[in-house]
Amino acid sequence: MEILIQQIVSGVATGAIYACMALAIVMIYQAIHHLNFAQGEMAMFSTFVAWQLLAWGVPYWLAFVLTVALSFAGGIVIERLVFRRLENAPVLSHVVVFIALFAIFNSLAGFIWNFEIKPFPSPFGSGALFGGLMSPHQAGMIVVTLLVLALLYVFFRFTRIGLAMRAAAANPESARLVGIRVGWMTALGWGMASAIGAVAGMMIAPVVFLEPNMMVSILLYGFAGAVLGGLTSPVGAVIGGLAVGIIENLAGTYIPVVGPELKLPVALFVIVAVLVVRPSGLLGRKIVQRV
Amino acid sequence: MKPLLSVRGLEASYGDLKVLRGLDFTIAEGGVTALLGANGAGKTTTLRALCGMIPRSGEVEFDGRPISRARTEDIVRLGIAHVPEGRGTFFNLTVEENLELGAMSRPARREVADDVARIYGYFPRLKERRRQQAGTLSGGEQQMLAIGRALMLRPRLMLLDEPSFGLAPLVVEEVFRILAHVRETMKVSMLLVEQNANFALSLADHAYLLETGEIAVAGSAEEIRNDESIRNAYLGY
Amino acid sequence: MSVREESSAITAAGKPVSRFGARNWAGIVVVLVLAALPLFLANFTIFQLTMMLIYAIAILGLNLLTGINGQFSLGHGAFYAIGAYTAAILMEDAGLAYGWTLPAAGIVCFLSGFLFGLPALRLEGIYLALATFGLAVAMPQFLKLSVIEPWTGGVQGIVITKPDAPFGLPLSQDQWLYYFTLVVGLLLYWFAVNLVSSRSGRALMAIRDNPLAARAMGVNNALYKSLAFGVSAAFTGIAGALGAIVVQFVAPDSFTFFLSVALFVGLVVGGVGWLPGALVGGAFVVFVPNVAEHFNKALAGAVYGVILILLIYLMPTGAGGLVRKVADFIGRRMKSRPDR
Amino acid sequence: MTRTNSRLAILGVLAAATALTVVAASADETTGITDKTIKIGNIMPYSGPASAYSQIAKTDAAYMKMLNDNGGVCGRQIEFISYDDGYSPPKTVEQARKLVESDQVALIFNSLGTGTNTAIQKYMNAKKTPQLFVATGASKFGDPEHFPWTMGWQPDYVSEGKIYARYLLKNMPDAKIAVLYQNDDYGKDYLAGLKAGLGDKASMIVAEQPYETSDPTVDSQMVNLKGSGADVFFNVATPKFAAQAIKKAAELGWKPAQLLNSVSNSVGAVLKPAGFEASKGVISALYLKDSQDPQWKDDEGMKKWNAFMDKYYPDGDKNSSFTVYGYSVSQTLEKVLEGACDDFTHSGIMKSAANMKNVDLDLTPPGIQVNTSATDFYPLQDMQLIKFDGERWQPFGEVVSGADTQ
Repeated sequence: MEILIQQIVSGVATGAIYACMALAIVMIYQAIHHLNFAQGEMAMFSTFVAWQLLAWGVPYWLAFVLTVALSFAGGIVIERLVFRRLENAPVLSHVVVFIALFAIFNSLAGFIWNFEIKPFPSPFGSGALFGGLMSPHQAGMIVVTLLVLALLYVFFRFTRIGLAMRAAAANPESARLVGIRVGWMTALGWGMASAIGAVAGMMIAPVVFLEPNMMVSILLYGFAGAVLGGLTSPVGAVIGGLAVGIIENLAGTYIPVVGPELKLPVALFVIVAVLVVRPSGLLGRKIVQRV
Repeated sequence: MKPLLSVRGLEASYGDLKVLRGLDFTIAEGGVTALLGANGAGKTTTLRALCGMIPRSGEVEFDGRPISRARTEDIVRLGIAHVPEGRGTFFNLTVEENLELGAMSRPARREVADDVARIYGYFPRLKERRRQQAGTLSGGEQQMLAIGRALMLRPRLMLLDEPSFGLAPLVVEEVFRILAHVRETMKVSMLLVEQNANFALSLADHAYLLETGEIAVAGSAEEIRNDESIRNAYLGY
Repeated sequence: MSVREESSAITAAGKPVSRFGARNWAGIVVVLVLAALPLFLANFTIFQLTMMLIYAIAILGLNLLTGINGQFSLGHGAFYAIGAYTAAILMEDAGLAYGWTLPAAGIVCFLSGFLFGLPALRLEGIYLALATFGLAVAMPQFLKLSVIEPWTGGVQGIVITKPDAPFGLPLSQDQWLYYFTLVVGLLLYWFAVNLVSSRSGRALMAIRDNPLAARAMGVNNALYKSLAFGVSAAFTGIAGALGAIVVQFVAPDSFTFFLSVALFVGLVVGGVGWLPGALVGGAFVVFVPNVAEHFNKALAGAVYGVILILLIYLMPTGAGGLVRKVADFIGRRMKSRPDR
Repeated sequence: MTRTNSRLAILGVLAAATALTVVAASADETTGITDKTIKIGNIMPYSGPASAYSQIAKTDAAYMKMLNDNGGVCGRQIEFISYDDGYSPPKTVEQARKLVESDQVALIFNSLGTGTNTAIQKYMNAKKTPQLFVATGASKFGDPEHFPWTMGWQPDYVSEGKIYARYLLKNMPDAKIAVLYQNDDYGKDYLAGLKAGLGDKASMIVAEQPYETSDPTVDSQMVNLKGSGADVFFNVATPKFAAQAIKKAAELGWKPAQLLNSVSNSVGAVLKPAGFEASKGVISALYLKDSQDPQWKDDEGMKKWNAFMDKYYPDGDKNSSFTVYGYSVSQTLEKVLEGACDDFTHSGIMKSAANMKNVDLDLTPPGIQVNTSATDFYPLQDMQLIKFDGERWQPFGEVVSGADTQ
């Protein structure tokens, strides 16, 4: 029983990592109806930028803000530079370009900052909560995730540009007919996704340590969380991410023989099973429509 | 008087198939022009080409400005509102959000609320359903929403693509009554594409008949309405 | 994420009407060149070409699924792995001759693919992508599972003996395996082309283009989609078996999700829905990383990415799209210049 | 030309081509070696998940450059060719064949990984081309009877596991041991070594938790290990996970005696990220000097290494154990080649590699030497136990020989 509770708390702590990343994934999905396979690498690269700024002596929160701003700009630049030319290319070609970006960022980060792991500071201090099951940083990460979630809600719900982005994503042709510059909305989506990714990266790095491959597997868990929660729902993404963390821990602890060796496959299996029953995820929106 | 919109040699094609073969026509400021023709004559394509939604060639001037190379969103920003075929509803947004989107390209935010109120004046049904997801509206309500959204732009020219399509006759009458009212109160010019020639000609001042991508007949609405041979040959009633 | 719109441009892969003769000639030339190559090349290069053919077969299988049936898979490396392990276990534990492991791998993978396809039916687009991607990520962990270690050799993998040329043919091992692979590849290609132009093939394409209409016409969508998964997996599995024989080694490390990603990239670069594109894709998988490495070892990944992006700019619909454009261009030229 | 003639001509070309390829296939004892040069190949993951190791190959390359600047080996300049395999065995096979058949190297040196080296072991031996000093501690790369052309270098994982087992039996005979291990050959070799070393007291192990390299953290495993009530923690993880584990143990308030495998005992890359406070008291074993340890400040070997790094690999990380590793393994190769000057052939080089007696390297601590024989293909087997005092490693006890644990 004690172990069960410990594993759940520890699962929430790990799940916060996935939830963070899942938010960035949902964001880009809103903008381009796609999973961006380079998202994790972009977040990793942003985190390295932050690390570099810190190494140059920039105070933490200033480095934080600068990194988010740079990542936002970087996301927009990538969209305008790379994907705008591919507007009419088939979707699968876009996926291939994601893969190309993945390779580029991974390789560049290794080239510039090498592959050794680097400690990344936490703004929330060190120590132990709940008997060490959760560090103050992990608790702080959950708070930051919820904060980002709230900001997103406000942005999409109450701002004109948020509304325009939702419209552009839902129906680009109609959006153009009301004068929305759909291309820029997509670029803005990229910018926001990569800014959120940067936040995620800076929150994740203190836990798993910074290195060029840090996001490769976290991205998959993030995908799983986002899909489980429903790709159209930021709240769902956070819940999905936390759920993946818990499921994974329980599978590893309680499934005999194969459990510890197959934590990830078991978690994926659970998710696919959920999807078979609820194809749009736990909180994904079904679009009601009368014909 | 100088026309609001003038079109010369407008061509457009889908792949190898040429759908518009050099259209020439004009639309007068403040008037309603009907574009009639059988299925596949190129009516919808004409509207889409005017708005830059498909590749096209030829010359189009709006209020003296060339727009034949401009992008859709820039054309819209000049004051051309397109009520598209299928109504272009944002299904998962609320009715009110749909209306607000219509004013998206106008800088003055303050007037938006007033305009929304005015639209609700035209379409009380929409007001009742303002918090509802637009996808749950009936066909007639969606058509009203589409017209309302277009009006939120405070357009100088409205392009209407078959507003009667798929609606019950009573609803069609209501829609056209509202269009007539709008025309009076807001001084909007309209280019109306319709299969239902009867309704269209009742509203229009001027009409063009389109046949396989070319203009076959042009004249005042009254002339066409009264010309039995044209009615028989093109309009089938 | 719909595959439909892009691949439906191709009506029946490899069957445009007018230039049929020209196409056949092109095919014959390609086959002749492929058959002659090993006579003039060093064994190492022959080995690389063999790998190219093997990846081409795997991509051909993926193309049947994605290009013809419109289903998306980022996990075909898993079936490649199953095929490879089937061959390795049968050869080393059961002492089966290598030739017989191919049909065995095909059957095992057909069943795995079919079974995987059943639940995957309920998943579309992105969800299917995630499910298949998950399969690819999980596969190495399954392969080294301690429960099945007696057969799979766990993380150590299985070392395989390389076959010699039979009947005293004056061929090196590499040459022989090349021809063996080439013949298997041609047979599979022939099978694929026939499948696509058969009734079943039309049903598969109908499902891709319009699932509702297909159902209305009496096509059993569920059955056909699962079958497509099975056949596609069988192709890829046979490629995996060939890969095991040629590389002489299987281990979980050989089949990480990067393999699935490579196959997917090969598919798109070759052209989704254009069956001959598989060969282009295979060449890409084998040779482009080497080219990238040649430019700059430390930045090989970045160079690879840039090459990939440039290729997609150059041919957004893959080599298939480019070939079609060029053919259209030539065709129009010929048309506009009537017989003198 | 008549038709018959042209047909004959084609046949002739085919026959010649076949003959040519057959000739090229059989490797020669001096392939890759001329009077002026020797070609040495290397395969390393420059891309993919294991790319951190590429620093080793870069150090190797820098070392070869230094040798060349000093006049080469046996009067020959070294041509060092290193390829990327992304840690994927099929690619390793391709690159090994490229090196052997296309570049025609004399030997492949320090190729990295267990699966990758297994994939080419048979091929290299069939080609009678040395596969020297593979960069892995898997115990299977010291089998002269079956694979006379393949040799490991570093102490193998099984032996190291046994060293820790003996330490525990002697100092903590009532310990309850919890093991965290990477679920692959590396982790399982250590675990097997520990179990073998404990012998009939293997029941001292009360908990084993594997992790995958795809796991973001090992938190869940650590919670379970702590829950087992163990008082010894054996940490068989690669640097990133080893650091996470040490940090997590401290956060959990779990204070067992900790044993850390030598792969991850870099102060800069593991203990510093984990936190010095949390790492205090950790026990490990080493076979190379720690470049950050002040006790070697005036050490001749360390001075040479520093000069080398400054001149030939200024971008390299002096904190990293990889650069120390690359330097040392390259120096071993230098000594092997020098020992083969009289018989500078593949088998001559292999003979020299199998005939190293008490060879000191610049960076091996006193008492640890390279030894091989025709039947002993494990060059380094001795290790020094060390304990982290919160700042640096402190050696304690005698040098432990892994040889008798074979």
